[in-house]
Amino acid sequence: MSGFGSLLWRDLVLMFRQGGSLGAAVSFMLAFVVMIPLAIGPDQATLSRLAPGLMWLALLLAVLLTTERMFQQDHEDGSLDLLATGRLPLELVCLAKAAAHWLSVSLPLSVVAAPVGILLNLDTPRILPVMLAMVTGSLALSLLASVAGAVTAGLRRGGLVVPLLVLPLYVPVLIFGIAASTGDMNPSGATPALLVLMAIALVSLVIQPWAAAAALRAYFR
Amino acid sequence: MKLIGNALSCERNGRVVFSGLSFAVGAGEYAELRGPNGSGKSSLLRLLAGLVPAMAGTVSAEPAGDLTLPQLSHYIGHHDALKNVMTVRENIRFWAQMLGGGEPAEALHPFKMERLADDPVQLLSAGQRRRLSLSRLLAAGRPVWLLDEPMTALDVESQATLSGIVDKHLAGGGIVLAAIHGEGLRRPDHIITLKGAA
Amino acid sequence: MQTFEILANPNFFMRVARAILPWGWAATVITLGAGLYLALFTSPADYQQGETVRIMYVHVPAAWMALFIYVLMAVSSAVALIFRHPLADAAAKAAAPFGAAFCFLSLATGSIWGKPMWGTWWVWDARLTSMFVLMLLYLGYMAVWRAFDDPHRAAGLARVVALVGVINIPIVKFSVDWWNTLHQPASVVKMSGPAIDPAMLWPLLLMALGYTLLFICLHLMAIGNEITARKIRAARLRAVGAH
Amino acid sequence: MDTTSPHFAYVLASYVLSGAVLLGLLLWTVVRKRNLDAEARRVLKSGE
Repeated sequence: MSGFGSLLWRDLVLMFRQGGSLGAAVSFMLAFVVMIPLAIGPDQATLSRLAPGLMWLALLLAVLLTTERMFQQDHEDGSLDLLATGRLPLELVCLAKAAAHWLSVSLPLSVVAAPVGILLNLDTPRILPVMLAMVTGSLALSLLASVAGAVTAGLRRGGLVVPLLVLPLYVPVLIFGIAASTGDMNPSGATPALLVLMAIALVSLVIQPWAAAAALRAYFR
Repeated sequence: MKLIGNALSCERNGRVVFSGLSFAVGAGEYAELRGPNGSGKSSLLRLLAGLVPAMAGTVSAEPAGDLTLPQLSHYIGHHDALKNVMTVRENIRFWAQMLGGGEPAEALHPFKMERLADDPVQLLSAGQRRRLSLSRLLAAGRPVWLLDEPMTALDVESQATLSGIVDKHLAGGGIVLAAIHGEGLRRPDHIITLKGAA
Repeated sequence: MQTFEILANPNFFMRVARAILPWGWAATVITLGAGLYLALFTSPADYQQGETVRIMYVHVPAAWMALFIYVLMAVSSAVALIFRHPLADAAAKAAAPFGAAFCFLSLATGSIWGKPMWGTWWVWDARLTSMFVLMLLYLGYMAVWRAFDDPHRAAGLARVVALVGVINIPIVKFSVDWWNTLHQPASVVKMSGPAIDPAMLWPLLLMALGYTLLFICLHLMAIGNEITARKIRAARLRAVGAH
Repeated sequence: MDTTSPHFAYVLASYVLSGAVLLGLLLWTVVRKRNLDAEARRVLKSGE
């Protein structure tokens, strides 16, 4: 198995054996969803109108929660130093870690989020479009989060910096994610927004390896 | 195979740790790094492992194949890079794959780690973890060994094993650089002394 | 490469800065003085907005500066990344607080301008929303510098944050504008009217030039401060190292 | 500029705020410069 594959496999094994990331993210999402009717009232019409937006926020914040741990452990136990001397270039190491995070956290979350939206009276014909939009955007979420994860790899109190770094990067994903989720509302339907979401994911795919690797190198000094 | 450094200088958070350092270590030779604490022994090893950019000077491995120096060297630092939830075998196989293939089972033999192969690393003692970390040297065939105080947390028997595999590696034409406190691995062919902060 | 080496040498930079600054401040005062005079007294009131159009002369230059300074930070971060000059890092770090201040000013004056026009202090207008995200980028950049004790490590990470941020700005601008047209088909009144008549253009340009000169002078001094701070830290380290 | 217009207060507020913030930046930079220079003289003199 090539270096990329074995690193991806190891990270998935670690993620599921140590647990935590996915479980924490899903429980956060549920907690977030429970707060909403308590905050803005149980009126069904309002909730169902806001449901796509609120579910996207729940997804973004849940993924944000798991950002800090992406590189931290490997930085502390010296794995990053070794990976930098491995056959696989550091850029691909970062890509593999982002892919592992995507497969183990962002993707499952983006599939779970829409059905959880039913709690917010998300009307059933909209569940699939919301899920499709979220799945399309989920890769960009992991890639962008991993850049912030790399920047804060060696930070004890990285939790304060991560939201500031990640949320501005999530603004375009959120805007087009919601547009793609509520395709029935705007005249041109969901496809253009979905295409832009994919474009954002591709741009992130280009930026992430370079940016995350450059950030990790700053830690080697 | 020859490792040449000329006029190397390195700084660490604003302080020049060493400068104008030159050395050449040929195949089958063992070089020992000596100097007080903080004199840059670890920095030099990390520099050779490509982890720290040199402020000035160059370091190169002749003949320059398609692999860079970092890809030709094993760097054994203070951290053991082991994952607690994974077993001994899984850890060593992962590093074998990442550092370019050798036979993982064979790597566990010298330090007598086979009987622990299926135990999760979190059950291991500090000494056992150190021996597993050193077993990485055999998990992938790399000519240059960069050892940062390899003797720490090793009992007498493991120290002998380590000397043995170093001798075997040198006999096979490998190069070993070690930062050592107190007694060395063997009689050094070269001694690279690093003075304290200038 | 040689000239670049000289430019990056701190002591040379300090001498150049000391020489430029007096002229810089003189030019700043003159330009801002003229700009203010034109803006407040001689330029006409707007037929629609009346006097409140004069807020444009402090709002628009501040917005331009906020954007210009972030791009400048990204350029010097790229220079630091490619040519490894510590002075470029110091320049980027020194510019950030000023950029954030101009960004805040643009948001504040935009909100003050919005009150008479739209009746509320804050409207999620496309420009103000993008400017708000730019403010987050500034805060994130400064937070990275503050989060690390070792300046070398902070510099390496701040470079990445600045470069990723500058790539993100056009994408945010595009998506927020698109989002704005989605929710508000025709925006009620354009910020600065259909076309700026010359009598209004001159004060705007003068104020923009004044802000730029002001920033340049402040930035030169701030870089000087970074260099001095770096010297102090190095001296302390040597003192510690010597024992 | 007729100062009787109802919105004059807003115009004044925006200029005063801009002036205050820019002046604040100037003061902050100058004060920091003075402190750093003083400290530099102390540390560099005793250090060398």
